[in-house]
Order: sequence, then C-alpha cells, then structure tokens
Amino acid sequence: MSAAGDTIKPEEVLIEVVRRLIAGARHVAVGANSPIPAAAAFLAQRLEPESPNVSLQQSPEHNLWTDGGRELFDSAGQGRIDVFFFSGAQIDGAGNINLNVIGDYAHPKARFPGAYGSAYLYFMVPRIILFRLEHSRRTLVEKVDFISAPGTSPPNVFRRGGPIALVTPLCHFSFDKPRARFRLESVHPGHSVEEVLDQTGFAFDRPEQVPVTPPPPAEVLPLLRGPVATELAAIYPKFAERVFGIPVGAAVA
Amino acid sequence: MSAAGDTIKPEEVLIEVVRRLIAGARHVAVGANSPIPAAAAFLAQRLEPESPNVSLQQSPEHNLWTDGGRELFDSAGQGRIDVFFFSGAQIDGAGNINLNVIGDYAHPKARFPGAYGSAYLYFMVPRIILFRLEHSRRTLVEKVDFISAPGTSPPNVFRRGGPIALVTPLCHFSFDKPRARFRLESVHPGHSVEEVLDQTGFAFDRPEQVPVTPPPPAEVLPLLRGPVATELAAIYPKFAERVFGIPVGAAVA
Amino acid sequence: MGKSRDLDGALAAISDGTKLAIPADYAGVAMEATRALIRRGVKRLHLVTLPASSLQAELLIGAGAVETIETSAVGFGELGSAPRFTAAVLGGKVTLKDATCPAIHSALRAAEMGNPFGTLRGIIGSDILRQRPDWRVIDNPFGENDPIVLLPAIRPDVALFHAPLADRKGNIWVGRRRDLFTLAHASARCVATVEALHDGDLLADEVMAAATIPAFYIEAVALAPRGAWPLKMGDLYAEDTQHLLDYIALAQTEEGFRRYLDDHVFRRRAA
Amino acid sequence: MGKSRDLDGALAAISDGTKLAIPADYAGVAMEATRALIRRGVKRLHLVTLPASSLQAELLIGAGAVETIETSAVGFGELGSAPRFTAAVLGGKVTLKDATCPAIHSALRAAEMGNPFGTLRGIIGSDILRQRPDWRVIDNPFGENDPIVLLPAIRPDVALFHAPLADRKGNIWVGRRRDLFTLAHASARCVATVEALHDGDLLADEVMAAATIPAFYIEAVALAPRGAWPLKMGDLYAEDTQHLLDYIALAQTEEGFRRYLDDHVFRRRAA
Repeated sequence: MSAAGDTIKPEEVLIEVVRRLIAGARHVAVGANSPIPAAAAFLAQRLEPESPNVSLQQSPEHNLWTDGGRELFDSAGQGRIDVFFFSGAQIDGAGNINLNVIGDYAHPKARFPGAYGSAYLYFMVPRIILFRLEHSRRTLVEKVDFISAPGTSPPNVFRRGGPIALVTPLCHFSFDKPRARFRLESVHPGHSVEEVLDQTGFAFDRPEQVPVTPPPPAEVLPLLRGPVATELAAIYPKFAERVFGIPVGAAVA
Repeated sequence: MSAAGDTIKPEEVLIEVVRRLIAGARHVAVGANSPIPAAAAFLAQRLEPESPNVSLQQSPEHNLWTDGGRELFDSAGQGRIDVFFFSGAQIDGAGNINLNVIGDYAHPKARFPGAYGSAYLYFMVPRIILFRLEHSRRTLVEKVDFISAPGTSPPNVFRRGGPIALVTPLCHFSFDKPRARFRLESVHPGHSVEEVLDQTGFAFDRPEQVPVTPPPPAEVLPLLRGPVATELAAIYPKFAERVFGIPVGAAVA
Repeated sequence: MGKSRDLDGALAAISDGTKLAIPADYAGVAMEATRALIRRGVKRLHLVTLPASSLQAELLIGAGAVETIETSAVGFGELGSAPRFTAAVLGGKVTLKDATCPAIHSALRAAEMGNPFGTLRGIIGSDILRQRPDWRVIDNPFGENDPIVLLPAIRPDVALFHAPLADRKGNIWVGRRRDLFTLAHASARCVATVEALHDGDLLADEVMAAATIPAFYIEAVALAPRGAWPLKMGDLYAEDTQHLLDYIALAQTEEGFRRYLDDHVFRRRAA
Repeated sequence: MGKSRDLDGALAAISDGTKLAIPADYAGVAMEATRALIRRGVKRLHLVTLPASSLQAELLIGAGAVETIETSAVGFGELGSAPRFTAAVLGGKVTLKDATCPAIHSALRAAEMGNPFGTLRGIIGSDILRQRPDWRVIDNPFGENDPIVLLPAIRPDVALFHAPLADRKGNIWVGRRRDLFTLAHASARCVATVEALHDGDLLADEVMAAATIPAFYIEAVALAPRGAWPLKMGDLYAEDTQHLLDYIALAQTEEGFRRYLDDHVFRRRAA
C-alpha cells in the first residue's frame, strides 16, 4: 500500500495501471476525450528511461502532427504507433467495442457520438488499452449490440494490433487473443473478485489467486497530482477539476 | 504579315500558335523542359482579359503549388487543369507519343529520359498541346515504337482529356479525336503543304485550301521579345539565349 | 476586390441541398458562417465531417438544415453528447452515414487524387461496414485471400472552414491544419472565413507559402474575427468551455435549443 | 547529440542493397550525401525517384551503385540527356522500372497510408503499363466496365533528401517541398542533410511547424551547407548550369565520367 493509499481515487489507480501497460513504448497516441490515458502518458514521459513520443489528438499544442488529422491514422498504418486507447459504451467478452448505438441500429434506444477512428486503429496499433470508468453488467456485456470494432479477426484479415487489456475501477483484465477472452490480472485495492464477478456481464478467465493491483507508488503520486494534473487541466478541465480539484478555467487563464 | 515578318524565328511562330490555343483557359500548367509553352503562357497572362493561372513544374518561383509535386497531378485529376503540353521523341498519326525508347523495349536502340507524367496527364487534361521542334519522318511517324501515352482510348476507359493540336516549325495540326487522326490547320509563313507532306511520316487530313499560320501580331512581338523573354531566361537559359539572344547566366545574376 | 466578400455574400456558394464538407474542431470551424447559414434558413444539407464535428453539425442538425450527415462522430468530447444530433438520430430526423475517421480521410483523398475510390485496411468485422452498402470489400489483388475495403470517393460541392489568414488574392494560410488542403482539393468549391487579412502575397513568402492554400481553389473569403467562437482556434484562442456546457444543458430540450438559437444565432442579425 | 551526425555517420543507414527513395530536383536533392555514398562504394541500390531525377541518379548509376531504378524519368531537362543513365539502360547494366510521375506518387502515398496498393486513373493503353507486370488493372467495383490501375505500395528502406533547416531534436523544416513528407512517411527510415541548424524547437513555432517533418520520422541529420550543389535549392541557391553542361559533355564517355568522379567526388575526400 502506498503512503496515501486510502485517499487514492479510482481514476488514479487506473492511470497507474495504464502507466505500467505503456512502459517501453516509442509512441503513445491518445485520442479525443481520453483524460486517463493522457495522464498516464504524461507520467511515462517523466518516468520512462526513454521518454516516449506522446501525441494528443485533442490538443494541437500537445501533438507532434504537422500533416493534418490524417497523420495519426497514416502513422498507425505505417506501424509507428505503439499504444492507443479506447473506451466504449459497451465492451464485450470477446473484446468487441461499441461506440455507436444501444438496441437495433435502425431504431436505436440510445445513440453515442460515433466510432471515431476505432474501426481502423483497433487493427493497426499493437497495444490497444481499453478502459471503462463504469464497471457494470450494463457496460461490460456478453455481446455488444453493435460492433464498432471487433476484438479479434479471422487469420486471413490483415491485423497487426488489437486489445491487450481492459482497465476498470474494479480491476485489470488482460486480453487473451488466441482465445478471444479476457483474463482477470488483478483487482484494485478495496475491491474483490466476487465484486468483479458480480458486476461483469461476460465470462472471463482468472488465476487461482488473483493479485491486488499495485496502487501508484509514492514517487509517482506527487508527479501525478502536481505537474501532470496541471498539464491535464489545460486539455481536460472537467476531469482535472473532478479528480484533482483544479477549478475549470484555471488552466486557460 | 507582321511588320517584322521576315525576322520571326520558328520558335516565335510556335509560341504564337500555342498562345492562341490556350485562349480562355483558367489554368495552364507547364511541365519540365517546355520553354515554348512557358513563353506562350506568360504571354497569355499579359494579354488575356481573364489572366490565367500559370504554373511551371520546372520553377518553384513560378508555380502556385504548395502541396508538393503531386499537386499538379492531383489538380489534373480534379479537373482543375485546362491545358498541358507534351513533346515526344516520336509522335504518330493516331496521337500516340513516345518519350521512352526507339526500337525494341528490351533492347532499345535509343533511350530518352522517360515518360514523366504523360501517361496520366494525357488522359486528364482537356487541352493537351503537342509540339515538336523537329518536323521530320523520323519524329512524326506512322506508328510510335513505344506508346508512352495513347492518343485515344476505348469508350469505356475514363478519359477527360487528350491531344487537341500538334505544333511544329512547319505547321499546325489539329487532332480529330473521333477519327484519331491529325488534320492540317495551317502552314507557317515560308513553308508549303508539299513540304509538310514530304516531311510527315503519318497520313493526315487537310482542307482544299490550307491557310497560312498567322505570325505573332505587332502588339505581341515586343512583349514576347521583351519582358517574356527575360522572364523565360531565368528558367530556360539555353532556350532564351538561342531564341532571344540573352546570354546564359544573365538572368541568374 | 478579388475573392473577398461579406459573410453572406461568401456563403452564396452554399445553397439548399449542397454537399458541404466541414473540418473537425482542431482544424478551424467556421462557426460565425454556420450561424449565418442558419439565419438564412439553409435546408437539406448533406454534411460531410472530416472526420468528426461538435457544435457546427449539432447546430445545423438542430436547426433542421441537414438531411444527411456522413461522420465518424458528433459530440463534445468530455463535455458531453450532442443533444440535438442524438435526438435527430433517435427520432429518424436525419440520415446518418456512420463512418470511421480514416475512412473519411481516405474517401476525400481519393477525390483529391481524382480516383473513384479510396482504400482502407481494418474495419472488416465492424458493423459500420455492414451498415454501409456503398462500401465494398474486395480481395487485394496483390495478396492472397486478403480482404480489403474500398470506399467511394467523396466529392463535396463546397468546403467551408475558418483559417487564420487570407491575402487579397484569396490565398489562405492554414498553418498545420493540413486537413483543410484535403477539403479544398476534394471539393468543387471552397469558402473560407478568416481571422485577419494579410498584407502582401502569401505565396511570395516561402515560409508562409508552405502552409497556404492557393487562391485558385478558393471561391470566396470573408473576414470573421473570432469566427470559430465558441470553439477553439489553434493557438489563437481557446474553446469557450462554459458556453459549450451551457449550450449542452439548454439543448437537452427542443425548446431550450430554440432559446439558444434566439439568443446566439438570430439575435446577431438584429444587432 | 540527438539525431545529428557527421555526414558519413548519418549515411550509415544506407547500405548495399538498400531500397533508397530520393526526391526530384525541385524538392531538395542530397548531392553532398550522394558523393559521400559513391566515395564509400555503396552497391546494389534499388533507387526510387519521386518522381524523376537528374544528376543524383545519373552519378549513382554511372558509379555502378545502382542495381534497379524505378523512375518516371532521368535527365537534365533542356540541358540534355543523362549520359550514364542512357548508356546503362542501353547496355543492360541497370534494371529499369519505367513509371509515370503520378504512379510513383500514388504508390508511395499508399505506403504512407498503410495500404497495400495505390490507385491511378489514366495509363491504360500505355506501353508503360504493359511493361509493368507488377501493376494490375481491375474493373472499378463502383463503376461498370471501367478499368482502373492498381499499383503495389512502394515502401523504401530509407529516404534521403536535403532540406533547409533542422533543429537539435531532429525536426526538419522543408517548406513547400511537401513531397518530402511523403518520402519520410512512406520510408522505414529517413536521413536528411540540411543547409543550417535552427536554434530552438521548430515544432514550438506554429508557422515553422506547419512545414516541419517531426523528428520521430528521422533517423539521422547531417549538416551540409550547399549540400544540393550543383543542383538548385529552392529560393536559397540556383542550379550551377555551367557545371551541369560541363558534366554532360564529359560524361558522354565512361572515361570522361571517371575523370568527373575523380575531380568532383573522390578529390573531396582527400581535401
């Protein structure tokens, strides 16, 4: 347990898990609306021996792109992007993600913004990390209503990437590609395997003894809550306010 | 006859013919190694009521491209280029041009630089003007040894452009696309239909009475030999020296 | 003088039924022009977003100006969903052609190159592909049993965007918003609003020329200082986050949305 | 320090058999680097020119460094033909893959996008197509009886070019020589020589950033003032026309070409 163990927020645990998953990457690209991945990437830039390139789709000031929005997709197509992140309104046990609709596509019950680049990047980036702040049977389902991007593909379909992990406030799953199934890697401090079983709509593998997720170590926390939180507030003001208590507008002024 | 009729150089007649052929164009693009088209285009910019865009592949200073060399081909594909120019080691009676080899391709007798963009632009630009400074049975042949770009295409092949004229030191041919044949439009001052028949390796149509090509009118000649020649010398020093007597190096310094 | 117009004059190129291409927020969104289009009551637009949109598509859809939208997403990122877009899709009031970002890039680049289709890896197995009968899967002729997606080229009638600078000839400096080149090239015509006019010729300066769309692609330019408001404009000004949050709250109902239009779109005309 | 190397160090990425992509004269040709490669005796290069070349391909071919060249043309424009290229083709000393400019653009852009092939209108009926069994004609699936050409993507091992500026991180400012972006993106690695070093971060200035290739595409950078000589370098210096005319005259014979190499390539090493 870290020194500040009991005050650690769920988002901070997620950021720490993501930080470990992106270790050693040369280029971490972060899509729009992804504050947790952005925070983890900013940490990696400060902590990794070989500071990775970090590009934020959301922020021209924090990106390395000079050839338009297409350059992210081109770079992924060229094999230059090692890590990307997705969430999903629904994520299912086979790693399929749904960013489009709930219910029948022609007459949906709920509609989300859309698939963005997921249907492409999910194939092209070796390490896709899924994260979902709501861990429930509503979000983690047996089968998504709509496959925005499939978790796996038949062997003849060109694919160099896909999901490697799913991170939630309860736990960290890894993805077993040959079996197209998730495996419970660890449960976050304060939660239990029973809770995960209870709240997860899909079947998953797990070891006999499920480890506890290590929280952010003592040397990481001040970095996260200090300079990284400030950097984040300029791009994700609402998130930075909620998690780190930085008032909206403070970073812009 | 213009006032300076007897001193007009063959290249000046060609430039004048080209100038008339590009009348009304919105965008005249000139490839590498094309001093005569460049001169005609510079004249058009000074004389046309609606000054055309003129872009020179050879000269970044004289072009409007800001998206790389590909932009010429992209623009042509978009239908934005009205006029382009080609020459050819051989040009045949069906409008085929050869910029590659003489003899058998695998064991050629002569080799030229290559096709450049001809195999594409010949299809995409509505008004392609062919010009050839050597009018002989060696250059204007019944059938080219190698088709760098074909004069016409079957009706199912997408094609919005092609040759409209062939200009030589002797005469001006127009191209009859449905018949895939050249037609003699006019013979330049000082030359005859017999000479054209004698020096041309392909069969062509002609009217009963073949007109004489009008030489550059009196108001065009000073423009051509003055500012246009100077403009040209910066890009085509050898041509400007030979035709207009401007020493090589004068324009660069 | 050249291609400069007042805002309404510049927007004359956009009429009912126009296939209108617009950029994502990071590339410069012509919001002042969008409000002018809504005031004019434009109808039946076919919107194409390169590749996603937020307030621009949302307002046009809410105002009933859009018949079809081809997009990879409409939303406000972490601020929330786009309420009028969501309502219009759920209510069947707009034809939605769901796409994915690089598909729209590929289809517009195909138009830019004069090709009838673009190509795209990935997507196979996505229901997006299943919902797009206009997209085709072929067997890569250079591979073996290697399916790959082809997308018909998208050729918009008009591209509309907001850029930092224009000169008096109509050359537009866009900086690193390179998607705007694709939009200008792929579209038959192009209308831009700009923050400011540049004295002199943007193409005469090699440094500025490198990020300048030449005037021969541009139909009309209108001056519109802070013309992307309340969205951001690169390094020039930030998004007006509070305004967007207020909008999202208001636009949860049709009635609230109408009030927003009255306050922020129609009132300007009276002013 | 970072990606800066001395010239020979930077060129370590190019070895015997490398598939090497080079730009046309207007985009910035790394001539000083080319001379260094010839001095080192590099062999069996597979040259890809985007889309044509003059002295660079000519010298490499004359020096016996090239096994295959894929190009739309090698020549000196109005100054004349490229004598060693011509002799090598006529003598069967080099494998020539004849192309046409937009085909090479399309094939490199396909690699840039991660696509297995590029698409191209035109060409049908050209003998160039007939001589390229690696190109395919398919029936456009969005048309009817509408043949169209597909070209396998070209993925060079290394791109080599000359640019005006680099900063200490390895970001390269290329101005409007936008083909260099395509070369850097399509190639696995990229080596650049530059006229000068820029103090500060090219990406930190929005005006410079717009025409800057980010360092993460760049393997190594070497300083080479007047590194394109005797070719031109945009608005920085003109082509040395007299030198090229002298070269063309000398290189009409193998012996004359060897004398040129002694005088202008090998002598530099001794100096």
